[in-house]
Amino acid sequence: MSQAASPSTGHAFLATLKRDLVIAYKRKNDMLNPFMFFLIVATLFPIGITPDPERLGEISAGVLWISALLASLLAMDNLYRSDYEDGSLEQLLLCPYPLYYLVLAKNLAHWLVSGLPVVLVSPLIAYMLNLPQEAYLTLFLTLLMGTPVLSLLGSIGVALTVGLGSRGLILAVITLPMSVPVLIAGTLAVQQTLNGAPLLAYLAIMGAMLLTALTLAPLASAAALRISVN
Amino acid sequence: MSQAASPSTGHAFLATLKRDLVIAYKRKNDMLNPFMFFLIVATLFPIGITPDPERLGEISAGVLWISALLASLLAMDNLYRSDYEDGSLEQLLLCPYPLYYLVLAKNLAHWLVSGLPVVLVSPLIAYMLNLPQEAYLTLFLTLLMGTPVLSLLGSIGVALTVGLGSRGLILAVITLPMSVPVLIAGTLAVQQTLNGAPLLAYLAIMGAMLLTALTLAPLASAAALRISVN
Amino acid sequence: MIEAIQFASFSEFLDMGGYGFNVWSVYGLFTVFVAANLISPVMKRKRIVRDLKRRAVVNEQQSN
Amino acid sequence: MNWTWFHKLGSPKWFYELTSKWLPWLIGAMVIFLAVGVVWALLYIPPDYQQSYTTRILVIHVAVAGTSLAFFPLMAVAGTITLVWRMKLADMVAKNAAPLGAWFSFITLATGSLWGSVMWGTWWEWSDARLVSMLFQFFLLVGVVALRSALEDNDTAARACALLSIVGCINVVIIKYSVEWWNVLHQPSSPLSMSGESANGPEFWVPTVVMIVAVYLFFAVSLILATRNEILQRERKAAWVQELVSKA
Amino acid sequence: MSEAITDKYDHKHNDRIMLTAAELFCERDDRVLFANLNLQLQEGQVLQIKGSNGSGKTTLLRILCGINDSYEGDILWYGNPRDKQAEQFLGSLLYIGHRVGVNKVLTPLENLRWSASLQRDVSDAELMTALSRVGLRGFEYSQCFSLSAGQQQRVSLARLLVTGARLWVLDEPFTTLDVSGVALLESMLADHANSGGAVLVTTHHTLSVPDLRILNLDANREERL
Amino acid sequence: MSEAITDKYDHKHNDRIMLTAAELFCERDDRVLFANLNLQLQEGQVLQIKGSNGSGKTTLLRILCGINDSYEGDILWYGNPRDKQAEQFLGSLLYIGHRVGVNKVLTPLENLRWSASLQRDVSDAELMTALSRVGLRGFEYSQCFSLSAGQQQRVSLARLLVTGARLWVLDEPFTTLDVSGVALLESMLADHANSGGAVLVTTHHTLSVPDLRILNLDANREERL
Ligand code: HEM
Ligand SMILES: Nc1ncnc2c1ncn2[C@@H]1O[C@H](COP(=O)(O)OP(=O)(O)OP(=O)(O)O)[C@@H](O)[C@H]1O
Ligand SMILES: Nc1ncnc2c1ncn2[C@@H]1O[C@H](COP(=O)(O)OP(=O)(O)OP(=O)(O)O)[C@@H](O)[C@H]1O
Ligand SMILES: [Mg+2]
Ligand SMILES: [Mg+2]
Repeated sequence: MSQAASPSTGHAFLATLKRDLVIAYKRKNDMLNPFMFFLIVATLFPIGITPDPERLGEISAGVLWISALLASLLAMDNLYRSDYEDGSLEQLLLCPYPLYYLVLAKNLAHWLVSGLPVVLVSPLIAYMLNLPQEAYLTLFLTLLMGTPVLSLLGSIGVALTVGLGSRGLILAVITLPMSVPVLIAGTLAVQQTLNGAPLLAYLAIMGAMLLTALTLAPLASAAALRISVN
Repeated sequence: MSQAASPSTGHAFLATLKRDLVIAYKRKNDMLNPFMFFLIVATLFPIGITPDPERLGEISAGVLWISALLASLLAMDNLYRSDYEDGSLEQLLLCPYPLYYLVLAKNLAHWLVSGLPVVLVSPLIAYMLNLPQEAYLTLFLTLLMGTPVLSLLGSIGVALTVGLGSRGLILAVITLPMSVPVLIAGTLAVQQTLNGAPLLAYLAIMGAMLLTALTLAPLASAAALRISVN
Repeated sequence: MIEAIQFASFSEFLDMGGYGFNVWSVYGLFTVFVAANLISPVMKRKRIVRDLKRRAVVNEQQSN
Repeated sequence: MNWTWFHKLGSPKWFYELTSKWLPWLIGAMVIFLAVGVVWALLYIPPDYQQSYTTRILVIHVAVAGTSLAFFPLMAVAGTITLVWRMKLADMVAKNAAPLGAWFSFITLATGSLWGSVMWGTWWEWSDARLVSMLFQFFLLVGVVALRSALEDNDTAARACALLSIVGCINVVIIKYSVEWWNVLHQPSSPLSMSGESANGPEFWVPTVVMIVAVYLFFAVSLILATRNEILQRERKAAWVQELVSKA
Repeated sequence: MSEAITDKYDHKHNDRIMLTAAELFCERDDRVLFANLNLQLQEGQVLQIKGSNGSGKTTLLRILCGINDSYEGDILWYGNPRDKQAEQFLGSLLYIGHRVGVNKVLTPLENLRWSASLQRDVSDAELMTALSRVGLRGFEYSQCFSLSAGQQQRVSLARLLVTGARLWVLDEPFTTLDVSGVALLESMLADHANSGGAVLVTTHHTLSVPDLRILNLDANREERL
Repeated sequence: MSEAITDKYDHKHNDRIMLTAAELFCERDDRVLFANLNLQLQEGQVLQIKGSNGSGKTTLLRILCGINDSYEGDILWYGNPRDKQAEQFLGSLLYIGHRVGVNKVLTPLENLRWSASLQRDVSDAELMTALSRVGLRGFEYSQCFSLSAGQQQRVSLARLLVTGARLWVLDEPFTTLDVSGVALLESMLADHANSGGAVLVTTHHTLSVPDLRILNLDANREERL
């Protein structure tokens, strides 16, 4: 890690970030889909549970968070899969720069493409699900800080399972339990704002989660990738 | 299709069914995971929405159906993917027997492995989510008839998207809207049983859906596969 | 510390003060649990030994 | 520092021989403790004024539940050893601990809810941190087992599961605290808290302690038996295994 | 150049002409891959399709088999349009592409059993013989992901031995084979041709098969330009 | 057999010995792939690794590069343990495996740009030159999924031209190349060796490269038995 801050590590970081964004841009769906999935899953609830606005309003914060979590989970599958299949992952592992930064670049690109759109559209869905107005800001901010954590955690799961033929589900089984604390913190924040509690304390907690995830999760992902490619 | 009932078509049907079951058995997780996913997603709701048993009971039918739908959706990914990637799908298309039966065999194997376990465990989760007792039988029966429909519909979506690099989500975006009618019929049946309506009418609707899906969906899947491999 | 046996009759023992189902389910489950996790490794060991023996025989035949 | 003891510890052969010596004693002790514990619990515990004979459930529940908490720390430690020192024995233990741990968690959940249905009038309660975190411990253990069986290569599987065990261990702790915290703020402290049970006298806690010891012994015996099988399988080409098999 | 090849045909044995492609035209991404391509394949013939990278060999094979249908022109099977008698055509066809159709989780035996079942009923004994003939004795029960690249290719070659198909269409079947593997496959091709079958094969190798005919897609293109 | 090879080395130039593998041992699924394997690679050498299918060529390359670490024995880089100086080692290494590391969605240019950035900073002009040298002029901006198998392989070969790496490790780089592609790659290998680089390559082809050294894994195994 001695070279951590050398200009070439930064160069490789940016090149990887840019590459992943270009791939996502070319595939188009990569950007649209998490977003559409979020929308569709969120609309399943009024259909499956109740169309009554009042009762919807009560469950809407949870529904939004769960939908965001599932959308994030489904989007994860793309993160290392194609790189594994075409051999790019081996290149990544055999690159002389610390893997931490390259994994971080990939995670960042992935969140920009699949997490951020979900965060941006959340107020609209919140409106459709009749979330009480006072909770909008909290929901938005917690999602903004929480979805990167979900991506970073999910990345570990994907890295562990990237070599498997049957994907999707085992990934879910590994990743969902890890996401539960984020879900709890997120819904709790929304609930408490509705009860009039100050927002800042919850944001601080989310921020702490995000920082911890940022420093530790890419290390775990990097280790997992090395294990999987072996 | 003139050979439809010839012994060799049946032979190919059984061989394909057996092959897919053996693959699932060897992968183990293929069998365990849809089940675990269903369990875990269902537990996200009490955590994300409310732990209060009474309010849980109100939403539990919807939650169960939505979880089953998502589990079925996630499991779909395995259906044709590995066959596409290793070239087995081309073999399937170049086989002299009607593709309809082979697709049906693959769908059947897939449901046995991923759909049936979900149906079997549903009463337990219904209990944990505090579903009213009178609704158990309806829930079980509608899931038993509904999940094959979900599989058959999902199969079309997978067949259309099997050649795409980024999977998962586009599949969801195509398949989920198709599944909404099943979701509506299922939750409605449960709701109406709670209101004391006779069960049989809903089962008849579900049965009709199942029959239609059985005759038409494999045809659509077969056509979609031909398009994807081209 | 050890008082007398708590039950006058066997049926009372089975009834467990009205909670027979719960108590006996727990003990039943516990028994299955303990037995399964002891018997299965023992059975597996037998299988492994048999397998290894067969393999040794095959190897010997091959090397002869 | 002299590391020979450490490497000796990692030798499957050493472990196999050592456990060969200890197993009879362990099994004997286990049988005695189990028998005494079960008989005492079933026949002699007096009925609680409030809970009647259901305290008999508690004897099993507490013993199994306590032991089930040992699995993740155990697997995390073994995982660290696997990742850092590549010690094969650690992975053999970890591999067999995961399914056993899933069993323990499941029995904890089952006995807990069998008792809950009496005490709380409900089989399951989402607002209790201990229940929810135990459920997720169960999920995570099943996840480790699933990952193990999904990865075909032994070495890859060992390290992947080691990593997952470490992450999972942290996670179980976090889930537990977050649920607690969630409920504390959510609603007045759960009336179903498990702690502070009616002040039980020695006629209750002595058999409980006996049972706890018995279950720990059972845990050790089962894990050792499974690990020995694993050793036989993985070391099947070693001379000492072949010799042992030919004598068996 | 179409004449160049057609002239060589033995016009007396028209009933032995299995596959005919007439005036094939294919363009991809605005690049014409081939135009006016004619080819005939008789029973007992091995036709190697040559051409530089990207000249359209794979595309041509996939068009002839019917996997790819973005072409113009006619494809005949024993003189009649191929698509009108798909069942007979498919019943006599065996195609092995770049991706060889070997499932990684299954064992060679299980893979072969399924592939065979799509064409005809084959006993396990026959399958085992085929596997050992392609050099996989001892690997019948290993899962395929643990086989090397060449060994996986060999699993797909075993299909040639158990199928009843008369027409083999092989896309670069030699890529990862070692020297003994190449010799084996060449002898299999020769045997098949001898017994009245026909083979369409692409490869950059120089094949040593008796009576080999060669279609060079590059020549075709140059002549056209 | 270890002596057989070692003896040929020029012991006066020990400081020019890039890569040394000593007493390598590897076993997979209870089959010993190689034991007691010794090899040395000096600057300016091309070493071809031969062996029948499944003899362990791919495994050996991956072990030498450090992708696979289930082996016993020592691997040295300029005389010191490889893993102690991973950064220098990786900075001088270029590995192209069976799966060539070409993303299907990106264009050849984009693929090459990223691969190069993992090693050093390269201008687009250089990249374009490299691409046309490997015969992809006109395809720089097509997405790779629309390239033929051989063209995709050529994209990966362009990496050899833009990297500064001294050690090339290539796993069957010839598989889908046509005749001109094979000639091109052979000349690239020779040039690289001439300029003081070293090459480790597996292939079933007969390479025509000056001063080629060959390590036959089959021979190694037979001697051991
Ligand atoms: C599914 C439901 C339950 C689960 C998952 C569960 C889980 C646990 C766990 C993990 C422990 C171990 C704590 C430790 O050793 O530190 C424990 C201990 C204990 N449980 Fe439960 N439990 C459940 C239901 C119950 C019920 C219904 C009661 C009675 C009201 C109960 C009473 C106790 C007591 C008294 C202890 C031992 C004292 C202590 O360590 O605090 N449990 N349980
Ligand atoms: N993941 C694995 N698990 C177990 N065994 C494996 C695995 N990968 C390869 N092997 C075994 O290792 C042996 C060597 O494989 P390897 O891929 O190194 O061969 P190779 O020399 O490259 O062959 P080829 O010429 O076919 O590419 C094979 O016999 C194979 O069965
Ligand atoms: N899916 C596709 N979309 C657009 N163009 C394609 C597609 N597939 C192939 N092509 C183009 O068709 C041409 C021929 O490809 P093909 O795979 O048939 O070549 P080939 O002769 O098999 O080459 P190789 O020897 O490399 O295997 C290539 O130039 C390629 O650019
Ligand atoms: Mg081709
Ligand atoms: Mg190889």
